[in-house]
Parts: sequence; C-alpha cells; structure tokens
Amino acid sequence: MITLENVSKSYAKGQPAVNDVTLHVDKGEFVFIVGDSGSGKSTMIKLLLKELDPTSGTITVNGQVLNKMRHRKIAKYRRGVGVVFQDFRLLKDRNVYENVAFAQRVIERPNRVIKKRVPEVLTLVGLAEKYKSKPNQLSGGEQQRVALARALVNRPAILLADEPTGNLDPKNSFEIMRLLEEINERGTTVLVVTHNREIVNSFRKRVISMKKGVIVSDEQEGGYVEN
Amino acid sequence: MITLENVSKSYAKGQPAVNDVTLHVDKGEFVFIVGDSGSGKSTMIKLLLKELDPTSGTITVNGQVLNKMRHRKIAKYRRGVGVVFQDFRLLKDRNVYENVAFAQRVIERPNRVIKKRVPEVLTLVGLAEKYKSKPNQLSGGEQQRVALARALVNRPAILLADEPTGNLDPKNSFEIMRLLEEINERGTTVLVVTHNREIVNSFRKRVISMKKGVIVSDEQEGGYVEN
Amino acid sequence: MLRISTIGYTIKQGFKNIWTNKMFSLASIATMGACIFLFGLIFSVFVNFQYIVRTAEEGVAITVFFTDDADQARIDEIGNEIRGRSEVTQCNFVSAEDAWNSFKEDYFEGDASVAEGFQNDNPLANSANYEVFVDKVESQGELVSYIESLEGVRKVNQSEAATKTLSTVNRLIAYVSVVIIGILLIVAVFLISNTVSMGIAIRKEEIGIMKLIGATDFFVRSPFLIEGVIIGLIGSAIPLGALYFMYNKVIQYVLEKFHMLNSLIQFLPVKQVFESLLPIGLVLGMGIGLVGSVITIHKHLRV
Amino acid sequence: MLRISTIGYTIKQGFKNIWTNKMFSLASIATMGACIFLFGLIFSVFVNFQYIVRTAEEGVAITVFFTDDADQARIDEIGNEIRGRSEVTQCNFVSAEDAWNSFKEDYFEGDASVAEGFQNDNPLANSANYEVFVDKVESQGELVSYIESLEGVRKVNQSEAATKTLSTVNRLIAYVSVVIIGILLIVAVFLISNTVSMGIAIRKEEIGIMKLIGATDFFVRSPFLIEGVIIGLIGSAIPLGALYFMYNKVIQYVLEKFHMLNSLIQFLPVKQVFESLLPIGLVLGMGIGLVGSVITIHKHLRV
Ligand SMILES: Nc1ncnc2c1ncn2[C@@H]1O[C@H](COP(=O)(O)OP(=O)(O)OP(=O)(O)O)[C@@H](O)[C@H]1O
Ligand SMILES: Nc1ncnc2c1ncn2[C@@H]1O[C@H](COP(=O)(O)OP(=O)(O)OP(=O)(O)O)[C@@H](O)[C@H]1O
Ligand SMILES: [Mg+2]
Ligand SMILES: [Mg+2]
Repeated sequence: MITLENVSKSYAKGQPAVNDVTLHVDKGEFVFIVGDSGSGKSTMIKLLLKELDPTSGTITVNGQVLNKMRHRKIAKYRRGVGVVFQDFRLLKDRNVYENVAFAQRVIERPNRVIKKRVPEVLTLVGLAEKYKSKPNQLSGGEQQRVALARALVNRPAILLADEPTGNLDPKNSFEIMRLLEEINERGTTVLVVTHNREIVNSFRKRVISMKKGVIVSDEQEGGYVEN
Repeated sequence: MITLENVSKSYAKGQPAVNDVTLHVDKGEFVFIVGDSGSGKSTMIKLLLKELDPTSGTITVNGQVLNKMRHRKIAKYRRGVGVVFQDFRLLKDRNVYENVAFAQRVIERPNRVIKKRVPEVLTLVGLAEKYKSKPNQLSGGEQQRVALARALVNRPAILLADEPTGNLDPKNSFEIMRLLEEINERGTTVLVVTHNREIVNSFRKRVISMKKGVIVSDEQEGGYVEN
Repeated sequence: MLRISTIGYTIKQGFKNIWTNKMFSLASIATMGACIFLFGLIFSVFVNFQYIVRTAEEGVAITVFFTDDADQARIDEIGNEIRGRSEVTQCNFVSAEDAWNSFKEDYFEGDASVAEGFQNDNPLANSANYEVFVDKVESQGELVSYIESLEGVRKVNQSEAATKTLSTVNRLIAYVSVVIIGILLIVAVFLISNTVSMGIAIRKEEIGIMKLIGATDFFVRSPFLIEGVIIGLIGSAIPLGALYFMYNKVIQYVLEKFHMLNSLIQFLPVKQVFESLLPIGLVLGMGIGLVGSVITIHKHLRV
Repeated sequence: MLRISTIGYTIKQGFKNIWTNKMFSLASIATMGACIFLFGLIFSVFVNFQYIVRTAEEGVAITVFFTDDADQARIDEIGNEIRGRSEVTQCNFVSAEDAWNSFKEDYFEGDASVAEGFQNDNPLANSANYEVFVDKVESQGELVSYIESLEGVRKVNQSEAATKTLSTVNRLIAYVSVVIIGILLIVAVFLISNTVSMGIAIRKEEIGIMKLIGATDFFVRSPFLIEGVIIGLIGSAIPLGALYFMYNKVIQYVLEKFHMLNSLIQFLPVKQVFESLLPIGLVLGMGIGLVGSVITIHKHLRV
C-alpha cells in the first residue's frame, strides 16, 4: 500500500528532517509512529500527502509514484487519503458542519448524502451539538475532533493522523483511538503519529520509532520506545 | 495571589463554559488543572489574563480586581503574567528569537539585556539552534517550546500554561515540567492545564479537576481525576 | 462533468466569500466604484465637450453671395432651393443694409462718427447674402458644390479657418479623453488586481487547506471568479447610479453659476449619455473584476 | 518616557512591516501612487490650461484712438508715455492704412472686388491707433483711466466681451479642476484607508497576540503610523518622478501632433509646475498615509 525507498527530505542545508528512510506498510495495517519532538514524523506525513516532495528517494502509494505525479492528478490522489493535521488546519471562516462537509463537496457528493453523512461522523467524535460553531468558538480538543471527523467523513482508504489526541483528555483519547482501530478493522490503512505512551503501550500495534529523521526501530505489537 | 469568587462565563445562551467557580491560589503555589475536553479550562486561563471578561463574579489577581481594571492598565497587568497558549499564538512573521524578544521589548528592556536573556531562555527549552527559524519552519513540539520560552523570558510573577506539553514526547514533557517546577520553587505562581495523566500522577501537586465548567475536586498532592 | 450541486455550491460560495469578508469586499467594491465613477465622470464631461464643439461647429454658417444680375425673385428662388435640401437646418436672408449694420456694430463698436462718412454710400452694397446652417459639418462640402452650381450665385464662403480650429480642438479633446480614460482603466485593473491579490493573501491559508483536502484548482478558483464578477457588477452599478442622479443637478448648477454659458452651450440629456455609458460601464466593471481575478488567481493559486 | 531602544525598534519595525508584507506594501504604494499620479496629471493639465488662458488674456490689447487735432508728434509723445508705464509690455502703432488693410483682410477675406469701391477713400481714415499690451489683466483698468486722461486721446477701447469670456472660461476651468481634484483626494483617502484596513485585517491575529503579551496600544500602533507615512512618501515620490520625466515628452508630442497649437498656446516649463506640485504632492502623500492609518488604526485596534 505504502512504500518509501531511501526517502530523504531536507528543508535547508544541514541535517535532513527525514534521512534515507525505507519503509513498507501493507494494506489494512495499523501503525504508530513515535519519536522525539523534531524527529521528522510530521514531515513524513506531509510527504505521504504530497504536501512536500522528497529531496531524494521514491514514495509509492497504492501503486502510484508520488514524485512523478502530474499536477492535475494530485487533487484526486489526496481525496483518497484522510488526514488529521497536527495543527488541525480547519477553515476558519466556516462552521463545524461546513468544515466536515467540505471534504464531501470536494468529491462532489450530492447534498442529500452530505446531509446524512456529516451529522453521523460528528456524532461519532462527540460533536453533534457543536455543528454550528466556528473553529475559534471551540476548545482545543473540540477542534481536534473536527479535524478527525473531516478525515473520516469520506471513508478514505488511507488515514494519516498526526498527533490526533494531543489536546484530548485520556478518556477521550482512548475512545478516539478505539474509533481509529475500528475503522482500521473495516479495511482502512491507518498511520498514527503520537506522543501518548499509555496509548501506544496498551494498543500493541506495529510501532515505528524515529530519531533525527532516521527510523531507529520498527516492531510488530511493540510498545513506546524511549530514546 | 489569585482569587475567583462565583465566576461564570457564558459565550452564548445555554450552558456556561465556566459556571460559578470559586477558587483561591496562594503566591508560590503549583496547580494542575485537569478535565475533559470542553470543560472550561482554557476559558479560565483566558479570564485570568483578562482576554475575556467574566459574565458574573469577581476575579482578583495580586490585589487588582480585573473586572474593574481600566483599559490603560491592562497592558501593564499582562506584562506580569507569562502565558503559554494552547494554540501557541506565535507571531508568524517573526523568527524564534524575535518572538521571544518581543516579550522583553514590550517591557522596554534595553537591547543589551535582550541579547543576553533570549538565548539563555532558548537554551533552557532546548531550541538554541533554531533561533533563526520562523514558526512555520518548526515542528509542533518546537513551536510549543518557543511559546514556553516567551512566557518565561520576563520571569513573571504568575505563569499560566495551557497544555504546554500536548505536542511533546514523554521525555521532553517531563523535562519541561521539571523546569516549571524549578521556576515555581524560585517563587513564581504556576498554573498548568494538562491532559497528561502520567505527569499529574508523578508530580503530586495540587490538582483542580473541572467538569462542564464546574470544579468537581480540588486536592493537595492529588493525582489525575477520572470523571 | 460538473454536478449541479457543485455549481450551486460554487455560486453560493462566491456570494458567501463576499459576505464573510464583508470589509474586504466593501474595499474591492469601493475601489472598483471609485474607478468607474471617475471613468463615468470623465466620460460624461468629454461626451458633453464633444457635443458642445459639435453644436458650435454647426453654428458655423455658409455664406452665399449673388451675382449682380440676380434680382430679388431669383434670390428668393435660390433660398427655396437651398431650404429644400435635407441637410439644411436654417437659411436666413441678410440684406445689404443688415450686413452693413452688423458690420458697423462689429467693427466700429457703435462708434458712430467713423461710420458717418459712409452714410449714404453703403460700402457693402454688394453683400446681400444667405446664411445657411447645416446639420452636420460633414455635409457642408457637398452642399457648397451644389449651391455653387446654382444660377445667380456669385460666391459661397465657408469659414474654413473656424471649421478647422474647431475640428482640431475636437480632436485634441478626443485625444486627451482617450489618454485619461486609458490611464484610469490601467489604474483600475491594477487596483482591482491588487485588491484580489490581497483577498487571496488573506485566504492563502484556507486555500492551501482546501487543496490538501483534495480540492481541484477549478473548485478552489471558481468562487473567486464569481466573486470578482459580482464585485465588478456591484462596483460599477453603484457609481453609475450615483452619476445618473447627479448629472442633472451638476448641469443645473453649472448653468446657474455661469449664466453666460446658457446661450453659448447646450448639454446632452442624461438619457443620451447613459445610453452608451451604462452598458460600457457595466461591462467594464464586470470585465475588470473578471480579468483582475483571473490574472491574480493564475498568479497566486498554483499551490 | 520612551526608551531610545524602543523608538529604534518602532521605526525599524515600521520598515520591517513594509518589507515583510512586501506584496501588501506594494499594493498600498501602488494605490497611493495611482492617486497621486492622477492628481499630478490633472494638476499639470489645469495649471497649463490656466496659463494658456492667462496668455490669451494678455493677448487682448487695449486700442487707443486719437482726436482729430493730434498730429504725429503728439501721437509719438502719447506712445512714449504709454511705453513708460511699467505694466505695459508692448505698444504698437497702427496707421490708418494698416487698419484698413487688416480690416479688408478680416472682413472681405481677400475678395478684392468689394474693397475696390473704397480705393482712394479709406473709410477708416480716422482709425490710426496704438495697440497696447499689459502684463496682467488686472492692471488693465487702471491703465485705461490713465491713458484716457492723456491729451490727444479720443477714445480707449478695451474688448470687454473677450476679457469677460476668458475670465469666465478661466473660472469654469478652475471650478472643474477643484471638483475633480477634490473627488480624487476623497477617493485617495478612501482607498488608502481601505488598504490600511486590509493590512490591519491581515495582521489582526498578530496584533491580538501582541496585546495579550502586554504591548500597549501605542507600542502596537506606532509601527503602523510609521508604515503609513513611509508608504505615503514612497507612493507620492514615484509618480511625481514619473510625471517629471514624462512632462516634456508629452508636451513635445502634443505640439507635434497639433502644429497649429504651436502659435496659439505656450506650455509652462516643468520647473515652474513642479515648484508647487512637488511639495503639494509629497505633503499630500504623507498626509494621506498618516490620516489613512490614524483613522483605521483608531477604528480597528481597540483590542
Ligand atoms: N518548513 C520547514 N522549514 C525548515 N525546517 C523545518 C520545516 N518544517 C520542519 N522543519 C524542521 O524539520 C525537523 C522535523 O520536523 P517535523 O515537523 O517533521 O518534526 P516532528 O517529528 O513532527 O516533531 P513534533 O513531534 O514536535 O511535531 C524539525 O527540526 C523542524 O525544525
Ligand atoms: N469563543 C467561543 N464562543 C463560543 N463558545 C466557546 C468559545 N470558546 C469556547 N467555547 C466553548 O466553551 C466550552 C469550554 O471551552 P474551553 O476552551 O474552555 O475548554 P477546555 O477545557 O480548554 O477544553 P480542551 O481541553 O479541549 O482545550 C467548550 O464547550 C467550547 O465549545
Ligand atoms: Mg509534528
Ligand atoms: Mg483548552
């Protein structure tokens, strides 16, 4: 499903943020990515979404080589990938409903479907009542859950979640993580970047650990790796 | 030092975000504030900074009643309070150094002092090398540490930190928390909002727990309270 | 290829953009409005100037003199023939006495003593004539040939110098108006492009987010296009309306302030000016809005 | 009260704001530039028009006629006395023959046959005169009284109609120019205020953050003021410079295109126009920048 071959990404001269990473994730896998602050986890997520292009190496997702993808195809590719951004990236001037609906509009779902699907997903993340609020009228955790709802609403084949529980209390975090597990069980490939040691340790999934842009360990049914 | 008497804050009609809260924090205390997503923790921080005014009740900080404070006095009051915002609120068009220096410029520190003090604080949070980067060239955790450095640089009498380790790995989180403890030991009153159960449980400080805008428990040397 | 719901969404989003960024939209509309207002103002002024010059041109008469053997009957006949021409608006007989009197008025400025010497001896005895006015200066040449071919006509004077001067002034005014309007248009496109740029700058983040979620260029762009067109239309409709209602007031004011102009010049009626100004203004506004946003979108939306 | 380092920071920040928001600053400068350019253009055109009208006014001569008993010696004396006056720029003697010849030219347009009747009998025998030109139209009245008081002077003609027409045209042009420039200024302040608003809108978040960190209103505002002034200065200096270099080219072009104007009108030298346009333009630009930002800051920065 996802293959990285000798992928490096340098923002400027000096130490690359992602350094010669080779990695394969199968369809339907659930992977935790852990690592220090600044070790290149978010950069990897951005590479997979083709928000950034690698300085060297090849990224293949679903048989498509991202490096060579034509400009016209990028939008279509991204529609198959659900992303929770570390900084949420909600549309500030639209309310919760419109933020989530936007992902559906982009794939030209008819209004009828949108009207049914969006409230469903908002209920799933516990925000059904807040559908009319603008992002700046939400608490940090609520914004994070809107971002998650938007990533889920299209039932994407791949879900990339960058720190999806950083602003959530432990109970909420566990619930959200169980939701991701459930989605994964229905066939979605899930990559979760997290700092939450408790969660990583209790879910016993594949854990990829990064340090200074390099993968330092990759364990099936692993725990949180302390560097 | 900090006294709240029957403080309520409603953003709109319906359930208030902070509901009839009465609370006293002594000078030099270290307090954790915990609670579900949306329980009113950030709202309380915003009230203490006079970013928001309460709908009813009185807030007194350092002998000054915030509700009655004149517009001209607000800036001066805020200079005595260091804040780490949940969403960082860094100045996007300035680099790390300028972001931290800004807090010093505001209190009209001479350039000579700024040039010495800012690198010191950046070293303290582990960002000495990144001083030239703009916020959007930093990882989530790095941005969070810049926000912390900015809150600390003026050695404020009160430190309010809203989820200061939400984007940090466990090791970094513990280090930062130990830094806050140290600052507290030097006399600063510290209020930390956090979801990190491990940290709350291991530091054994006063823990105030909120639920739906109400304080549901307040323990000295407490642990993380599950609702 | 496009779903109806998508088109609906796009149009709705265009309007919503305008509403959400009220202040910014207002600024754009105001910029546009200011440009179109100035355009309309200068357009009106110059259309009127042209009209005034035209009217003045028409006031330039052809003078027809007669041979010595033409008697009054023949002269009357010639008058009728001239009046029969469709391009002739007026044909006045000026007797030799009239000519002499008017000459005395003009030249001696009522200084009777000088003129007295000629009292019984009209020096312009030979100068009875017709003053002929035509509807268009262009018709003058043909008419002159025709009149010259009539029997009993000694000479036809067309005051070439005056005509030339007027048509030069006319050309000069046309040039100046074209230059000023041209500059204004460039300024307008420039300002609008800047305004749209800023609008996009304000929403750069939002646009980036949309693209990351999988929105196509077209999907992101089209609301901006529609926004540009709407702003262009509103921004031209308002100043045109304002001009429409100000027009008569201003003319009235000018005529009051400068009585002596009353007899000299005549202004175009507002209806006639707006017959061309309204469609030109609206199309211009819409065009500027569209061009402004197309250029800017193309420049800035390559995310 | 203010530390020097704070003042330094403020000014530096003003320049930095401009640099950081390059695109936005450019837009502001361009907006300002467009306004000042149009202002300068219209200013130049109307200053020249005024000048041309002035020149034309001066071309209107006073005509001095003599009594029958004034012989050539007395006439020469009168001429010397007139030439002695400081306001007189020219004083030409026109003999009766000259007057008659010029009259024939003017009136009969070279049609010799009509004039022949008078051959040996100049009908204007009495009309030898001086054509006197003055430096300022205002001096005319006084001069006329003086000349009338001279012995041997029968009559002084000043062509009142022509003078009146010209001064009316002059007033009309002044009015139109004041109105257009006034509208332009309002438009300029408006556009600049909008541009500053947008600038503040773009940085609204940043400003909010600054305030939460404890920055005073003054600390937040002053860089914007300085920014406004700098943008105003740059935005007026550039178009004024452009106008300065275009001025002569345009005049040359106009004179080439319209040969006949060459003799008729004379343009003001660029130096003389810019003596007033430059300071007015710069102060205007700075003022608009300052006023625009003060108004907007006051409106939007009450965080
Ligand atoms: N746009 C950029 N320009 C320059 N450097 C960047 C940029 N984005 C990130 N970096 C640097 O690249 C490194 C990796 O960043 P990245 O965001 O991938 O870290 P991360 O693993 O997500 O960290 P965190 O857990 O704190 O979010 C960091 O040192 C960061 O400063
Ligand atoms: N500006 C606002 N307008 C309206 N409602 C708001 C606004 N800000 C916050 N709220 C609501 O008030 C409640 C409390 O918000 P607050 O940000 O204080 O929660 P919190 O305890 O900080 O949550 P979290 O842990 O998720 O950050 C939430 O339900 C939120 O939706
Ligand atoms: Mg990250
Ligand atoms: Mg919060």
